[in-house]
Amino acid sequence: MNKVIGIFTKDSFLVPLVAILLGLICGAIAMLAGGFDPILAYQSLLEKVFGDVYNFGETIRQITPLIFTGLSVAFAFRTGLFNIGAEGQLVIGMIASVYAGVVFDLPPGIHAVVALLIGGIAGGLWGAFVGWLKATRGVHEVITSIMMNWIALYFANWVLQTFLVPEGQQRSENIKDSAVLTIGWLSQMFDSARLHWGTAIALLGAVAFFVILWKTKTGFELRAVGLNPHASEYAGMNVNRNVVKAMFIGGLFAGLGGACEVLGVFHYQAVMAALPGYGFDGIAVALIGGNTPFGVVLGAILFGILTFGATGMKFGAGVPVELIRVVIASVIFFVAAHGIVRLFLKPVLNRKKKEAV
Amino acid sequence: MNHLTQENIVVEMRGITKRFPGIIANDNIQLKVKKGEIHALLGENGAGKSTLMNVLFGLYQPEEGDILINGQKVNITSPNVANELGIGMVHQHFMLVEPFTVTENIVLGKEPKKGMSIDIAKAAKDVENLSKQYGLMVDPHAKIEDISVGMQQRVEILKTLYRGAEIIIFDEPTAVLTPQEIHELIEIMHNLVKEGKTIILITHKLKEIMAVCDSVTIIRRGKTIDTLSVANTNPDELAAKMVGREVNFHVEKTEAKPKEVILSVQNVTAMGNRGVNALKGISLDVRAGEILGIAGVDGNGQSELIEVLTGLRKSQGGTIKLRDKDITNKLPREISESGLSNIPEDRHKRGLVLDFTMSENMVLETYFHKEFNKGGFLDYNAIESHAAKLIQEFDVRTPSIHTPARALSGGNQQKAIIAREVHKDPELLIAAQPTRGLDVGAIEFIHKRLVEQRDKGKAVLLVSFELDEILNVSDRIAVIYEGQIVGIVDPKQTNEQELGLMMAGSKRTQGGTSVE
Amino acid sequence: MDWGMIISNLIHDTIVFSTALIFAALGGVFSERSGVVNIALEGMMVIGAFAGAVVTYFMQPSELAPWFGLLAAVIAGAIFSLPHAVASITFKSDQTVSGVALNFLAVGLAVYLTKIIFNGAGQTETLKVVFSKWEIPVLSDIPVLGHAIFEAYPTSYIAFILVFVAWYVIYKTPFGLRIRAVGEHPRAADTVGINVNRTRYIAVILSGALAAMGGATIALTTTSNFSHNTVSGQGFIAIAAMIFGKWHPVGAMGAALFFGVAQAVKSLVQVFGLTKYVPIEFIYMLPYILTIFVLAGFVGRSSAPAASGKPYDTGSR
Amino acid sequence: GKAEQPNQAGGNAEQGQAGGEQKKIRVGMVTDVGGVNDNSFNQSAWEGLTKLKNDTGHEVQYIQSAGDADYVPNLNQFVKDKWDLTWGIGFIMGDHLKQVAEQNPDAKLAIIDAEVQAPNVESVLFKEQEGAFLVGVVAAEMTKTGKVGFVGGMDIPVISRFEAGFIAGVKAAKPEVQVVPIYTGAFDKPDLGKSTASTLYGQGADIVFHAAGATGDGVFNEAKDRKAKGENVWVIGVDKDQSLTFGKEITLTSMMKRVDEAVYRVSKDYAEGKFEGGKIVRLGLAENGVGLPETSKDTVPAEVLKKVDEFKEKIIKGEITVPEAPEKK
Ligand SMILES: Nc1ncnc2c1ncn2[C@@H]1O[C@H](COP(=O)(O)OP(=O)(O)OP(=O)(O)O)[C@@H](O)[C@H]1O
Ligand SMILES: Nc1ncnc2c1ncn2[C@@H]1O[C@H](COP(=O)(O)OP(=O)(O)OP(=O)(O)O)[C@@H](O)[C@H]1O
Ligand SMILES: [Mg+2]
Ligand SMILES: [Mg+2]
Repeated sequence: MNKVIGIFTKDSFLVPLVAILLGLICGAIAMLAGGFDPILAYQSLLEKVFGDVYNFGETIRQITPLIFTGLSVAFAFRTGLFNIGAEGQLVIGMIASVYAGVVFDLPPGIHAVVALLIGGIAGGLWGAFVGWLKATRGVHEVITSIMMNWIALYFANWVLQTFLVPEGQQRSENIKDSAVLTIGWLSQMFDSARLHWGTAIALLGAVAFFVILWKTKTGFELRAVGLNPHASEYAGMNVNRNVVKAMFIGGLFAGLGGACEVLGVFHYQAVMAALPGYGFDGIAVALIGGNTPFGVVLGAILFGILTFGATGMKFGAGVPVELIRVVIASVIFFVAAHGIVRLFLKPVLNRKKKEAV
Repeated sequence: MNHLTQENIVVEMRGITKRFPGIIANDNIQLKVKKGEIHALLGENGAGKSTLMNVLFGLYQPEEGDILINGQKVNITSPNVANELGIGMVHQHFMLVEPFTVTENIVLGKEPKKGMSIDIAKAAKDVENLSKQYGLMVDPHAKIEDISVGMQQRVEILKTLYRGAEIIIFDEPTAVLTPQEIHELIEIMHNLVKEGKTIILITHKLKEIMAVCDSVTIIRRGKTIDTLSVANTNPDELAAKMVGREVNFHVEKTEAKPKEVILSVQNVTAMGNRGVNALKGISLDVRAGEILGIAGVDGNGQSELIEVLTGLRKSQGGTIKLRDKDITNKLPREISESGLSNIPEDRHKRGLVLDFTMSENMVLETYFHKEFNKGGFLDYNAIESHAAKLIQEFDVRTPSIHTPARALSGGNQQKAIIAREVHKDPELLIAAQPTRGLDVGAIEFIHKRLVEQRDKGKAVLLVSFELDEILNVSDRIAVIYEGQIVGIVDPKQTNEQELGLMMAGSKRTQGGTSVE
Repeated sequence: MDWGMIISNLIHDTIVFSTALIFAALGGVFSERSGVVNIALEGMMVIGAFAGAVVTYFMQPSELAPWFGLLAAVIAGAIFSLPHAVASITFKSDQTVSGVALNFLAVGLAVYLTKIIFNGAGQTETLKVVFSKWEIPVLSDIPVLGHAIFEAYPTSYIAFILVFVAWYVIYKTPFGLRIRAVGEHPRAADTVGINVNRTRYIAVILSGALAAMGGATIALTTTSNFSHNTVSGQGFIAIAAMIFGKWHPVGAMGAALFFGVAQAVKSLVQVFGLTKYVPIEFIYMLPYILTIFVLAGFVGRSSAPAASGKPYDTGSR
Repeated sequence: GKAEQPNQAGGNAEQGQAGGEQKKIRVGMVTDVGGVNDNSFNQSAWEGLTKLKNDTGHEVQYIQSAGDADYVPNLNQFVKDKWDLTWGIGFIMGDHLKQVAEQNPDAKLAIIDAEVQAPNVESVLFKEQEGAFLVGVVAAEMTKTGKVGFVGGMDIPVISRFEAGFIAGVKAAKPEVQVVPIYTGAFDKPDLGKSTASTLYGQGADIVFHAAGATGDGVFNEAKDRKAKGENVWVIGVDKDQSLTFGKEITLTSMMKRVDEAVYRVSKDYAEGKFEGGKIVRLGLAENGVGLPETSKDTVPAEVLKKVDEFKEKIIKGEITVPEAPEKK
């Protein structure tokens, strides 16, 4: 895992940039093979996103949870852990804050904050459990977090069915108005696109990510443990506790993401047939963003645009929306296999080196 | 040693140059090895010996130069080619697959077959025959992870013989052995030569060269210095040629003035990693103002002892006291804060976070102290000035305090660790293999620092596999064998032979002094 | 209630559910034994399911159609595993990340192609000819066990045979010894002339082919079509099975059977009306909870092949 | 290659036939995650629109949703683009559609399976319980083992109506026949459907009625396997005449839910200026919104069908009221 971090901090700008380009080219090739017009497709994608304020606002809505789950995955990465469980943590955050939003009776604002925190903490605990299993039982976090994703899905459904869904419905009641995170006036400005405070919270989260990891004592320990658990143990740090802590904070980000989705966008939660997918996308976002908070925000913007714009592509050029997955996959692949990217970059890099000498 | 005629030269390396990023490991090296001789390759750490042999064995490709085997120019592109040319290598770090059996390791890559499966019965038979022929008794069915280091080395030798090696390279084969095992190895090497094999022996131990070799090639900083016939040289000449100056291996120090007991270990027992008893009731005292050296062959409980002392491993019984404080099974942090510092044996694994900057590494154990930590937030200004001070004081050569530790050379990494640990001004400083893999200059520096601590009235516990180091630096020597202290001796009253015997398990003979 | 019948059905369903997992877990064993972590099993299964379904569809109504489908899956899986091999072996990339990328790619690509082939539909048309169960003469007449074991899909028989083939290959042949050596100590293997990279390539390609067979099994026995969720996480369960089975083919098979039981129990529990006592959602969770329990309780700190996940770099020390 | 554009293609050829006097309208539809090939109601709805296009030359288009968050923007894709009529398919989309309708009072929308109270929305619901009742009668009459099964997708009100009607029908025809209901928790997992069916058949049920979308495909697969081995098992399909997809050898009958008809009718009404915002339509047996397909006569004996018809009369006349929810388990 240390390797991963190493990989993503080198040439941290050029490589993702080229990877994105290569990804788009792969997508174009796939489109040509399918008999579509890639130029028209990418054009319609951009038109969809930037064509009117409503869709632009909705794109921002789409980007928000990706920032959260991206931060979640990146934070864990930085501490030597691979959090595939952001998905489940997000779901748990959703259900916890919807519960708080529906059941609690609190003054406006306070209610929202309480519901938000409960969602975040629930997600955090869900993640911490994975960390705890790793710390005490040595079970690899990748496996457990995958399992915990499915458990989260069914657990959330159970909570819904048992406590929150009225007879004859398949979704909870709406949360109380006091718990809503929607920003009415902004939404109005964007032609009733569902904009909410969650976006601001996500950006704050990115700042918090940076401060925690690079400015605090906790962050020092987390990074040390992530980079070299043996040396950290030797230096008197509690490796196990830090693993749990790292997973808690990762889960917290994802949980907050889930909370913002229900408090800001939906205002209720429906019985789910499948996982929403933001957590898995978060992995991609984190990887493209080089596991830095700023990179994650940029990565989320890219992903938000691609996935939201995909419908436009379908409308404008008839390209199935799944094509965007091909693009995203290629981007991750090229970021991972940066050696391949370097092949493409060789001429450029060589020139740079010469200039430097 | 006579007639260097072309016919009996089996290996000739001409003008070999091999570069690594930032370093020329081999710089136009020349080497000629005669058939049937034991040829030493002598040089300091990092001189380029292993690199040269890795080139000969096909693991590295040189940028320049030619290799001739039996007068024939060859292109050794892989170990496979080397094997076919009859070159075998016993590596410094054994190339054995731990969960495999002896037989499996030996036949790997050249397995006898019956139908589609490996003919394990035949393979084991072959191994047995070979080991008989050369007097290398090993159990063909034992697993590598269950046998001793000496045995593992024999497996490595058998691997080369199984492949029909005529030329066998030994890379520092004695570093991991007890003196008795070294004797047996020398016996084996003589057997091999008798059977017509040629041996290239890498070492920086002059005594060994004098004892077993026929000729020696000296390498310094990647360059060939000279090739000598062992019969016509002496250790002083070799040392001078190896280091490039007259060397004084002796550590300057005054008589120790031991005072009160700082560390007291009573009857401590602990389990090792494989669930066996690694420490079987170990007891020792370290006093203020003395250096206690622990001598022993690797794997006799040294690592476990250090781990128990530093709180990384739970002890099952016994007590450990640091001054009056019971630190048995306390957390590492508490022990460290009570005044114990430790230079770990594996600096990359335990000593440093290689991807942290130097300044971060310098506060790895103290970042939470008030001077660096303001209410949960770290004061990076304080941390950096602290690091700058230490780096200057201990002459750590680093481009800047913001450089990741990874970028420093081994010697400088070690200096940084020592700076950090000594700066804590501990009651007890544990130094585990503090000079392993370092060059003479760095070793001198480190030994000075250890003595300095002692002279400041601190206790020092030195753990080392190098008998020279133990004999030179310690004020008292405790010999550890199979998890127990088998004797405590005065370095001035003992010698390597006696220590060697004790390290191999025999109790100290009455009287203690022994023959020169 | 006829207990013989119930048990017989339970075993029977268990085998149906386990088959795909066995294939994929075997794939995982080969790959990880050689030192390459393969989290992309999921994606390779997806590709297998897709290729299997599509080729079967076009070979219909021939009775042999599903066999062609299976063959196509093997080929497609082998090809699809190549990017992972190139990235993680040749370019020494992080193997987990490369695997994640392939998982993304598999679903995207397969559904994209499905839509192109099937006129915009997100799934293939329902296959008319799929594998039908083989009754082994005589043996299938044994009470209880006959129906349970000897009336299975041909793919199930293949899977069980492959378990023992894999065991034989890994533990008895030179090739297997080399795979294990490369996964434990690549440098040692290198010094005795084993081509580390080539061995790893073969292992990864084998794993792709096997996982794809698993995917095709699902499409060609249980779902009779391919859609985005035909595989839905079974590749990950297969990884769990491989770890649970301690990287041993027979162990992996045992673990796969265990997950199969958990699946099969799901519907059985409902038939007996146990949902009155246990909410249905908890029954859905059961396999996943059991997995965690088992990993935490029995396997604990599992011992992966020593070099697993580490790219091999000849120059490094 | 132009797979995803079934819409615009319809244009010119049929223009003449549709008649010049009527203006061409644009009808959009948003599916849930199932998509238009789910062998179920999304597909049925799209068939309705496709028919509309073929008959009248109106422009039609659909968007498939990937998840909850997509419904609103997908509906808005049509609404903001000023399409004449926008369909939401499925119960799940009710609230989203309502929100979009309220925010865009000028737009016209329609929804299947949910009740949306808004002046610009027409809601179409079905009395699934009535149709399910009839297939329950068939099942009761035809079972040889005295045991029949029900496989539901998720446990939501629509599916409960299927279950309730089915049980009521079985009990009305033969009280002694036992019904075993199982919910798989998913509409898109044929493998689950298959194992569930296997369990049911294994437990001695010989007829299984499914209301589980694509999960139900697995029920057919299992039946096919068993039929091949000589077991006499049947499936009762749902939404469409599934014997056309899975064959008459295993499909006893289907509980048709004429989503296609509903979508077609309401859209056509709109084109003819007869759209009634705020209206809630409930289509039952009387309205021909649910029922058995013609093809059933090939698999179900005439006397059973006669009995079915008798019950149908009674329901239409109101002599029997079919429950909407099963008795609490
Ligand atoms: N793979 C490598 N990459 C980079 N530098 C290397 C590599 N291998 C060796 N070096 C460098 O080449 C030089 C020679 O190393 P080599 O291992 O040959 O020394 P040596 O004489 O065997 O020393 P020792 O006595 O420590 O074994 C050293 O400075 C070393 O750091
Ligand atoms: N595999 C490698 N890849 C890159 N650099 C290496 C490698 N091995 C060693 N080096 C670099 O070569 C230099 C010397 O490494 P080596 O391990 O030989 O240290 P050393 O001999 O203990 O150090 P010193 O001689 O300074 O005391 C260091 O700068 C180290 O970072
Ligand atoms: Mg060195
Ligand atoms: Mg060396």
